[in-house]
Amino acid sequence: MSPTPMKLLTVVAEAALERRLTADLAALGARGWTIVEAHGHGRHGDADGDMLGGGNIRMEVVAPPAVVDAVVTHLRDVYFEHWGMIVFTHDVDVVRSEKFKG
Amino acid sequence: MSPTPMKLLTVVAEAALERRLTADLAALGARGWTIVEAHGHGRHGDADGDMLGGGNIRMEVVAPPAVVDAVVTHLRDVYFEHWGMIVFTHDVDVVRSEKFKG
Amino acid sequence: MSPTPMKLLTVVAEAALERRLTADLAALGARGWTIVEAHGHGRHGDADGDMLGGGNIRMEVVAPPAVVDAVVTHLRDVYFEHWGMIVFTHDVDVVRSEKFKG
Amino acid sequence: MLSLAAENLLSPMTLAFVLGLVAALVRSDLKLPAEVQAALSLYLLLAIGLKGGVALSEADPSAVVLPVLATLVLGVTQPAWSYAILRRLGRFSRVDAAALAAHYGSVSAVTFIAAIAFLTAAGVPHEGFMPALVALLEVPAILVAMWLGRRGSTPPRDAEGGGGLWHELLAGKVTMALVGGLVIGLLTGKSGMAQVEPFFVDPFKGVLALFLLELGRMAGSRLRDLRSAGVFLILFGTVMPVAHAAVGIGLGYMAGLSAGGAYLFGVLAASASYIAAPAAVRMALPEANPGYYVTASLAITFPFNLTVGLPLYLMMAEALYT
Amino acid sequence: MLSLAAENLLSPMTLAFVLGLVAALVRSDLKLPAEVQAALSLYLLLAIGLKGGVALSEADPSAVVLPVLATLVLGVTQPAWSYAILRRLGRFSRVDAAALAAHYGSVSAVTFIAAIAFLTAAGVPHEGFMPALVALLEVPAILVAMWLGRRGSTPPRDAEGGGGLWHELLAGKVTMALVGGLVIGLLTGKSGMAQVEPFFVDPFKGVLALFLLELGRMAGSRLRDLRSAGVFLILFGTVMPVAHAAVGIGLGYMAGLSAGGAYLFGVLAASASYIAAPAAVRMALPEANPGYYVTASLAITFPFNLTVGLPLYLMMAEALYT
Amino acid sequence: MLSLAAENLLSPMTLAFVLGLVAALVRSDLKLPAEVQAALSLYLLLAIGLKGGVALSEADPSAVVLPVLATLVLGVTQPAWSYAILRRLGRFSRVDAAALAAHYGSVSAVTFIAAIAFLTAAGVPHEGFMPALVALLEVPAILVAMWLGRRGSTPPRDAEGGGGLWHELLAGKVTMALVGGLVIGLLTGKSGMAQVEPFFVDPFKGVLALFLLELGRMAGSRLRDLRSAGVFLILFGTVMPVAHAAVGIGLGYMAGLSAGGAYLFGVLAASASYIAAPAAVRMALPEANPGYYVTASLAITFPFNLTVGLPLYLMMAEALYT
Ligand SMILES: Nc1ncnc2c1ncn2[C@@H]1O[C@H](COP(=O)(O)O)[C@@H](O)[C@H]1O
Ligand SMILES: Nc1ncnc2c1ncn2[C@@H]1O[C@H](COP(=O)(O)O)[C@@H](O)[C@H]1O
Ligand SMILES: Nc1ncnc2c1ncn2[C@@H]1O[C@H](COP(=O)(O)O)[C@@H](O)[C@H]1O
Ligand code: NA
Ligand code: NA
Ligand code: NA
Repeated sequence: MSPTPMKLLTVVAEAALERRLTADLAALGARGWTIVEAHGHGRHGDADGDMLGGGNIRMEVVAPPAVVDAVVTHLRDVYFEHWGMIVFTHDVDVVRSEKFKG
Repeated sequence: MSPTPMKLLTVVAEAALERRLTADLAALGARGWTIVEAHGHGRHGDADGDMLGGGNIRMEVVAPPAVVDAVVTHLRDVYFEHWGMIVFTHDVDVVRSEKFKG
Repeated sequence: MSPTPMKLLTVVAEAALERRLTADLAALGARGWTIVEAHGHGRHGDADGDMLGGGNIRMEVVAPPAVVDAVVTHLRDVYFEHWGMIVFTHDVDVVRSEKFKG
Repeated sequence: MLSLAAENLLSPMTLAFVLGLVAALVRSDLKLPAEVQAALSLYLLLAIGLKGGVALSEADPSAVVLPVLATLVLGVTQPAWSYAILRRLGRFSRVDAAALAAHYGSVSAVTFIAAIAFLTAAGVPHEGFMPALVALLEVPAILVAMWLGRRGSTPPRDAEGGGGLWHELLAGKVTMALVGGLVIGLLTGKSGMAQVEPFFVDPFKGVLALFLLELGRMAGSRLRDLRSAGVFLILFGTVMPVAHAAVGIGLGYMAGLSAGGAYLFGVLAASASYIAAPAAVRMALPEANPGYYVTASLAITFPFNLTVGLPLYLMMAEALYT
Repeated sequence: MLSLAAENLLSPMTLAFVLGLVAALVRSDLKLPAEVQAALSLYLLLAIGLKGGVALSEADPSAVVLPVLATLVLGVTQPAWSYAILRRLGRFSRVDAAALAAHYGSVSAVTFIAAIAFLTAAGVPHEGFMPALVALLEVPAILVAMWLGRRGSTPPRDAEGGGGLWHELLAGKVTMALVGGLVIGLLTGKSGMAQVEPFFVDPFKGVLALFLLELGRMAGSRLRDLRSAGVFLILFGTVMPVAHAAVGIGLGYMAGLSAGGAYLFGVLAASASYIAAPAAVRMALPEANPGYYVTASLAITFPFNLTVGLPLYLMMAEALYT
Repeated sequence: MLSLAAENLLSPMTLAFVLGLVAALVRSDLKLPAEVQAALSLYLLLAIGLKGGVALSEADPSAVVLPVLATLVLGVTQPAWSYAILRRLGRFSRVDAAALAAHYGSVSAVTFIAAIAFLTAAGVPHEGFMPALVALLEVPAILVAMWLGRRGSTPPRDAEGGGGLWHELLAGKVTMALVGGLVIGLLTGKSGMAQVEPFFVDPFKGVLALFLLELGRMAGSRLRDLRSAGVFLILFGTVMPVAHAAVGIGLGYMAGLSAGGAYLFGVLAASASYIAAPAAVRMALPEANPGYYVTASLAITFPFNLTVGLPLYLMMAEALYT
């Protein structure tokens, strides 16, 4: 086993953004992502899904630091002002790092 | 981009506790949280949701270390004895750290 | 509060594998796990759940490093070739570490 | 009579329950998603409430007074003697005895619904307002049992305060759906009901069958907990319903109900809650062991009532009335 | 007339909405899972589309021309004057005014569906092809309002491009289900429809009641936003529908519709979108405050129309036609 | 005959499938939540099982023997020759050939259900016990194909052991629901069935339409895989069903079935599994490429059978019987 360091980026955002965010990720070089449905609370109040949408998604991307940096910058510039969103990152060890490279 | 270190607290607990846990979080100074539905296995056996409840929630809180410490202590003292629950923490880098401060 | 270092293993894999993976985990010494339903994208294309299955699960295991190593090796040898799966690990602090030991 | 029992065993509803049981035992993935199951549960409660409300809108108020009083008597006495028996004979801890008493004092709406289906198939008439009594019986027994369990002891730090429990019970989905349905039925009356009958009345038994399939699964997946539950609990879970049924039928008789009504009153008494009570007990008595109360209520008493109890209690009621 | 209003208030559908409202206010866990709610929504849209399509397959094409034109007139003018009023009198920002104008220019399919149920109960006939007009009115008003909101300003970096908005609207689930149902109804005709009537027609009102229960919850949980919405918005959300209804009924009359048809046309005009418009506005005008547009549409105008509007507009239509 | 084909194309069921296809192609968010889709699937299987069981309870046992034998013959021979053709003519690898053979040897319950709806609309009677044969045909073909794929090779480390496969097949939801429904129907008989008919029978075709909407989506979202599947697979996916239908109708004739029964038997043979087989193959032959077997079964053969096959096979059956 030879774990390789990579970055894990986690984004919690309004579910309505899903299509746009995955398009952004692909454009910025991410090779994959994982999404789960979520609800929560933040500056924009409660985010509880009902028929009107209103729920959140929690999205994870494992990628090399440069890709993660580019994505974070993009998200901050484009979505932070008007959308419910938080972003955090940390290091992880992965198996078969070639899966995650551009 | 100026990522700031924060703590990420993850709690997996019985879904029936959701309302009480979010009230606790708010009282102890957390500014937000993210919840996903989960199932799992632990000392209390299988936690598979059916109509009787019985499922878990997985709750994440990004907050300054002091807030996370206070929450962990509270959870340990109040819920660990009688409820299915695990708690773990680690450091994360966040964008716009002011969002997470008390 | 006395947090103890442990490893957190995260596996994202095809949902059809759930029963086999939990059996593997139990056999390799994990004391518990948490699963959420997920969808995503990777080398195998889109993994969106419909009635045919096709969705993913996101599985977390908190365990001592030795157990996590054994599980990672097993997953890599048995599932990586033919199945959609990614695996990553990092350190976490836990409360009451005895809950997670074999 | 025996043919009635056989017919009950071979009804699509009972058989669907058995299919669910088998599916759980062979670890099949046959399963209604939890979301759909929750929707079916809401449907059944609303539907039975609606019907009861319409009946109530046409009932002579004076005919309702005594049955309501009888229900309140049941709601206080059932948990009390259940608690005493579980403490003395069963040697259960205070909280476990109180937890079980809450379940056997309260009521299972689905058992009641199955009993109405059974009664209708048997051609026995009954007072239409009976569902109102279900709503009435559900809550008090749980409160009485909680009080028994907490008497003289300080609650653990994780116990929900009293306000939480009251809210949980009165604003809980079972009560809200049942009472909501009752009030809607009462206000909208027969003509309003006619508009929604093809949805809330005609497919009712079929939905019930689908719902019982999933209840069977839930009971089946708890069958292996029976061993740890012990012989006393199995006895309690089968004898207590019969005793409660006898008391209920007698009280119904004294309250002036018809044979069908007294039968349903007996079923009310005999049934043990498995939605409202477990949720309330988990929050208010977290030290109690769900391995006892959920197993007894769902894996012992519910199947017993569904298969043996329903025809047996009708025999008992008819014996009293003839 | 008053009895009609009372009957509307006491219909199972309206009462279910109220039950949902109450459930939200007492913070009950009575709730249809979101997945089931989405399925009910799809069912209602398909069902209403199917019925409209079958009617369209038998309609005289020439009878449809004028109502279609009238619909397009509504679709352009309603958002325009709504926008002007909100800017001048309401002093809303450009984007907030445009967002609200999109909602009040577009249409609420469920209000329309409730109006058909009401009309049927009142025994007033109507042109069967009206659902086609719902589909037609939904989209243009939103596009007009978006254009008003964006005029002369560069979109913020996070605004969806025009292509995205068009796709969102035309391939959106409300339009697809409604138009899909219409086309299926048109092609399959009466004989095809007969095969699926026990599913899409008979239980329709019951499903509507269940759906309104959940809409009541959604409205109820937004009631506390009313305070921040302000008095002007409350006035706008109740006066505007009446004005729009008057315009709609008049236009319907001029387009040669029957009294029932003109009534439904008035309801179309009076109703405010709360599924298609909020989704489109959130993507295309993210700077607009949902605390205004969702609250006004769902927590003010929808309940107003459901309780007061439906009988009031029928009175207005009958006054014009007699 | 042509009018029958047209009627089939314009039935609400087929049109709903097309709507789903279109929705997938324009990337609409029109979609039944997966949970609801799973519930509809369970409903359809239970309902068809129930009907078959009731029919079986009234059937002359001797009339069933030959059709059962014929089914087993199909179950062994279909995967065998499919495998041979795919290996020799299609040049597929052993595992891919076996995977496809499992699908074409097994059966699609929904195609069968649509065929019954079609037959009923065409007014042709059939033996009521046919659903029992669906349950019987489903499993053996998959086992035979797995054996062909594994013969003489050691399974890869990730292949499920034999026990897992047997369990997956026999306790799988399709088998459990179908067989469960059959047994319930058999035991409860006509009188029991009458109680749940408004739920399991009357709305059946409407539910089928809604279900096909979602199947259309699933097929549509796999249409772009057609290119990588290649011409051979497209040919195989359309010619093979016709050949299988011919064999099935012939066998049905020899087994003494009526024209309607032989038609349904032909549909059984012609249809390719897309729920049970993909799940089993993914676990037991993980090296096989789902881009072949899911695409062929769901995006080629299912739509082909639904639109062209159903009327064509009826023509074939009627040609043989007249
Ligand atoms: N401190 C936090 N910890 C965890 N999740 C958060 C936090 N703050 C916000 N979130 C999540 O991010 C979503 C959007 O955040 P906001 O933009 O603050 O409303 C919320 O609905 C939460 O799900
Ligand atoms: N070692 C573990 N790793 C990941 N999740 C766990 C672990 N142990 C327990 N859990 C989760 O925490 C819940 C409650 O744990 P317990 O109190 O041990 O039953 C379980 O149902 C699991 O979802
Ligand atoms: N780089 C990545 N980051 C996050 N999740 C991923 C990544 N790559 C793959 N995944 C997840 O793992 C699943 C299987 O991956 P794969 O085997 O690459 O198809 C995908 O469906 C995603 O949910
Ligand atoms: Na009781
Ligand atoms: Na309007
Ligand atoms: Na076949």
